[in-house]
Amino acid sequence: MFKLSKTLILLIVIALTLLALAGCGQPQSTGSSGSSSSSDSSNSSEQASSDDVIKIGTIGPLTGNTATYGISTKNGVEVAVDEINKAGGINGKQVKLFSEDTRGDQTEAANAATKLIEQDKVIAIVGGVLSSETMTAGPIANDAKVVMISSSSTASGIPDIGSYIFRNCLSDDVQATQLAEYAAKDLGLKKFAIIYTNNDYGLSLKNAFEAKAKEVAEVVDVETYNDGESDFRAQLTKIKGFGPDALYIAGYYTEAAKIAQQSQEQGLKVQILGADGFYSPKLVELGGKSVEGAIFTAGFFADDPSESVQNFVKAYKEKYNSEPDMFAAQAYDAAKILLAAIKNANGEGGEALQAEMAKTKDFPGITGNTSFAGNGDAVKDIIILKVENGKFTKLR
Amino acid sequence: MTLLEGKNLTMIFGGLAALDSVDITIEEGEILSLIGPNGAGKTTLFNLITGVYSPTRGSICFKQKEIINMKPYDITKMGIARTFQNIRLFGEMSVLDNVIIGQHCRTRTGVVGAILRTSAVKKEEKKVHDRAMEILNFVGLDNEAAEKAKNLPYGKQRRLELARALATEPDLMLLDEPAAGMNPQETNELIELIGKLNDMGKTVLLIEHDMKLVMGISQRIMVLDYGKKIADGPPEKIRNDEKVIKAYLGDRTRKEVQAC
Amino acid sequence: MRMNYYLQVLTVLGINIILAVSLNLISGYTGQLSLGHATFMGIGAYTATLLTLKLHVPFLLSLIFGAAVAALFGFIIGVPTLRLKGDYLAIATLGFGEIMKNILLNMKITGGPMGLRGIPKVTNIYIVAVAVVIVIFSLNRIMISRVGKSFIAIREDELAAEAMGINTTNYKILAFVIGAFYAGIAGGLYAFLFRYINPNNFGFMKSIEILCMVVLGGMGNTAGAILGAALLTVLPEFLRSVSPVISQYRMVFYGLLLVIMMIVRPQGLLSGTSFYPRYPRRLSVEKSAGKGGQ
Amino acid sequence: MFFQQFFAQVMNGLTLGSTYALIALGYTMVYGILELINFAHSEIYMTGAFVGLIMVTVYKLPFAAALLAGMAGSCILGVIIEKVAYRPLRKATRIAPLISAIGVSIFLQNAALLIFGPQARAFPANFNSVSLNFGLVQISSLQLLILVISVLLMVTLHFLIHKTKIGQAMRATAQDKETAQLMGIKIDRVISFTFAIGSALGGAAGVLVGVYFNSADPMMGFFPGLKGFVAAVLGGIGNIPGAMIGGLILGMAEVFGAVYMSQYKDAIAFAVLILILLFKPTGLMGQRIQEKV
Repeated sequence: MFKLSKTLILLIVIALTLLALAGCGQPQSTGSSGSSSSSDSSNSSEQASSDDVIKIGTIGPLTGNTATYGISTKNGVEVAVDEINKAGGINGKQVKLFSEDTRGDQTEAANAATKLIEQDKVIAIVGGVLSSETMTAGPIANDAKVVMISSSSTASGIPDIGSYIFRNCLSDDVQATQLAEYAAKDLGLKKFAIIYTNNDYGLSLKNAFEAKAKEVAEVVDVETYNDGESDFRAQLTKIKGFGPDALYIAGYYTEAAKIAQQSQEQGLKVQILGADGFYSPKLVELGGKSVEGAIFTAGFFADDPSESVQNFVKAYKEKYNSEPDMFAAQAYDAAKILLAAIKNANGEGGEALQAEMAKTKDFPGITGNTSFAGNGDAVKDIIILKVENGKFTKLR
Repeated sequence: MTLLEGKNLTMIFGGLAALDSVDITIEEGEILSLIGPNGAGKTTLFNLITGVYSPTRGSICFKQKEIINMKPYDITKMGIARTFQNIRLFGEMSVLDNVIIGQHCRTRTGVVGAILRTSAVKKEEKKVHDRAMEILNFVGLDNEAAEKAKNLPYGKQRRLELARALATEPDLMLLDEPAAGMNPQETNELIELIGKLNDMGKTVLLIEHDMKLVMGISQRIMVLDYGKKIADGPPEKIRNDEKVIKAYLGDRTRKEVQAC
Repeated sequence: MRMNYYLQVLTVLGINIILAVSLNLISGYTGQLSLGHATFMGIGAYTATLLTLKLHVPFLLSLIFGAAVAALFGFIIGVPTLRLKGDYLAIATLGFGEIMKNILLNMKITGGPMGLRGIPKVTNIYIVAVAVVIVIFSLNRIMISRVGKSFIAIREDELAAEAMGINTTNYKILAFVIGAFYAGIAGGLYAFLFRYINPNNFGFMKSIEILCMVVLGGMGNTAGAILGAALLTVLPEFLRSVSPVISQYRMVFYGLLLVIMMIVRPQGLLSGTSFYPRYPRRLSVEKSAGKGGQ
Repeated sequence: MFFQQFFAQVMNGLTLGSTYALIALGYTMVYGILELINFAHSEIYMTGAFVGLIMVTVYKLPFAAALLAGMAGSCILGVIIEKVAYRPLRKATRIAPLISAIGVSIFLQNAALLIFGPQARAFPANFNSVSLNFGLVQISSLQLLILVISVLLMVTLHFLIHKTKIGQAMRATAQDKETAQLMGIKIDRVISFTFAIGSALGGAAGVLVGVYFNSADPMMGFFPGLKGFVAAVLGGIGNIPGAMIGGLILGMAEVFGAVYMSQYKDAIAFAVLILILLFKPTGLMGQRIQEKV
């Protein structure tokens, strides 16, 4: 069999290299071949040397076009970690934070989570930021019994990944349902049109809003757009034909500002409604007068006079010289919840930490009081905000 | 016996007739040359016969079968092979592989066979390889079998194109200016080679400007001018055809032609 | 089911190798520029996933069936578009990719933008290594055969290939079908590794990433495609561990690398070296004893 | 009511289409002369928008100045890209400059992400857009402005190509580089000039679109770039009137596609493209090139 010798040799070399590299990796992992998947990383003997610190990680996009969300999330977690380290750490141990970039890519999110868990030996992760990241990183964390808490992945199904996966953000269903009810009952709006971004976030919001709005009022038209689009005039011209009183925009502030502006330009006079994707000073910057009067749901309100919120805003501004957004606030709260649970678990990870996390009840955070439902999803209050004179004010 | 018969062939490009009602017959076993000045429509005729273009009007029968609208690869399979005016070899492939590719339409291994490499496949491969070496030997390129085709000198590239055409096991070979760019010695070798091909029973249709070559080996010559056939007959007749000499050959060539 | 970090990266690398060598078959060997290769990966991934999730088909069967469906799409896309040449083909494949992504985003069964989750984790380094070996091995067998030589002939000179009796349209479609089949396998492996897929994984940027692997290593060279895949998989991960500051700039470097690469060595890193023997050694060129002529 | 909506959609389509046409011109001019799909064109467009944005927000210049500055910025960038990334590859295989273009595109996009951050920025036009009524046809003054500027630019381009010496040189170079060179045309200069003009048009499109949507962000070039390219192919790549018509058709197809099935908006645009390619493989106005045998 000399015919394909070159090929065969190359194939063998590749196979051997793969196995050799796999072998090299072996000592560093605790149970890579799956034979002892029950072993807990915090029990590993190698942990001994680094027992004086508690390691946690974050994953999220720090580069790329979704970097805004990832950087805010990382900053929020850093503020929480700084706070606890300044206060003497957890049981005398300092908390060390490892942040990994995912570029918003789910493959990289899985790699990043694997690195944090297997190389850096973190006991918990705050993240991912985008739902798709959490979808691939979550199962890895869950298998490794590492607690993971996402502060912004709103897609349905994330808490179902496993018992180690928690979520501290407003669920799309709750937000949309409550706003539909509020708009119909409290604002007296009757005819709704919906425009949603065709991704997991927009679709979840739209489904929930449409269901509730049909119950309490009327939905005259539903339109959609793709991520990154700029021209909504075609959809808006169509919507205008139906003469709605309100337009629910299930999407993010960049597009929402353009939609509001283009509807104003087309003479479409409607009450603009939205969800937490609206919450950014950029909404007003980009939308100008057209977003005046817009009403939306949110989980955080930076101008809330309460002391905890103002302390956070002050600390954040000092550290990063910018206003914290909702991502930062929710990440901060997620980190606080996590750190409290770590403290209760005496710095242990794994099962002990999972149990403590699940026990969290009415945790007083800056995004409201948080408890976890049985599946690890946060149950918390919803704030309704309105744009008035270019500023956000709290309606409820 | 008539091998190929084209009738009333007309090809119009953007309003201009590259060929205008041309009839052509090729008898089995003959060497027919196609001459005429540049732009007379010689290569266009080749392209019609080999299926590269479909004529605006007219018909072509090969072995009593209509081949208009047949694809080039099917025409090749029926037994027509060609070389190109501007050499078109598979430059990155070896000389041997070029000839092996020539036998494509005479072999049948598919993807599954290729992956499994059954004994039938190996047998076919061996056969193809041996035949390719035989053909290379025949054209005198066996020493260069492993070279990349693009690295061959010009004359040898022409011969390789011929070898590749021969590998398709054609009955009719269309050679488009095979001697272009060759030195006299190479041309002589080529004449010998075409003669040998003819001896093997191959019918040859030749486009050539080298009058020595044309007059030397053609059994019949057909002359095109501005897309029209102006003469058709044995070399001695063409040589003295006033119409050809006047309309096409010109003074300088007249001497050349008559000297042959 | 845990996998250490290096194994994880290696597994991803294996999948990328399959993608790169399969695109290399289409673009490198056959010379048909495709900007929609990730589409085939996506079709494989979705088919395999749906078969497993909805019909509980076993892994291996889903994987193969997914690849078969991808191949079918390669055929469906190939038949009308392969009449187009060069840049037009490229833009048509890009268009088909975007259309497929749009359809995946709007279909109920694919979960729309939510994607599909809860896929069992089956893919591991051993399965991927076996798949890589099988793919490369079979690809080489194809390339040394009459079929592979026809692919190269089409790349070298389509018209001459037709004159040699090669049905170029059929062979181009065949290249697409085989390439799509392999990409479908890669897609299935991907789905069963990450346990979650959504349409955005298989968009234009992924296609470009695969193309860059092929180009970086050297078009028309299997070893080059492997090297390209290795570089573009491992390099970003390497930069991740070197320094977060550099990591911030890595996409900028990535762009620069492509430009510099094209200027300094446009034929790719490994061009000129041949990975597969052109013909089996048993049949290698020897002075034929046969006499010329008949 | 129906007609009012219909005409409103036609206006939407025309405005969108005219920006696609401006982008498409850049692709088509470069393709016409180099046979290269200049993937970096979407980033040239983005750069134009940012240069204009800086003029408006930092230097508080009026819109017209921003437009000119955006065009100038894109123009310079285009020429630099050609010198650095494409010129060394003029003799390489066809795919090499294409990959180089993709590299430039990735580089510029991410450099912009680092410099400006990923967030969209407001692009104030410094004038109030009002809705104008012409009977059934209703159009915003902003839409009208964009239409007028686009048409003006295209007319200027047409004049430039058909009535000037450099235009003649461009046409000659596009037809046959070698012959043009023999005729004493400095083809390097002509190619630079082509990039300059095509990029300036892309930059103009960037500023116009930035104002139209009141936003600019580093990723803004991706989709319009793709659509502009599609428009160029649709019209017959390398053909200048074709690019304009392709842009308008694509704009219309998208707008009306969005009316009837907004979730398939992009798919419709590409489906139209593929259908046209299949039935008229060189685009609507492209010429059939007979391969020389």
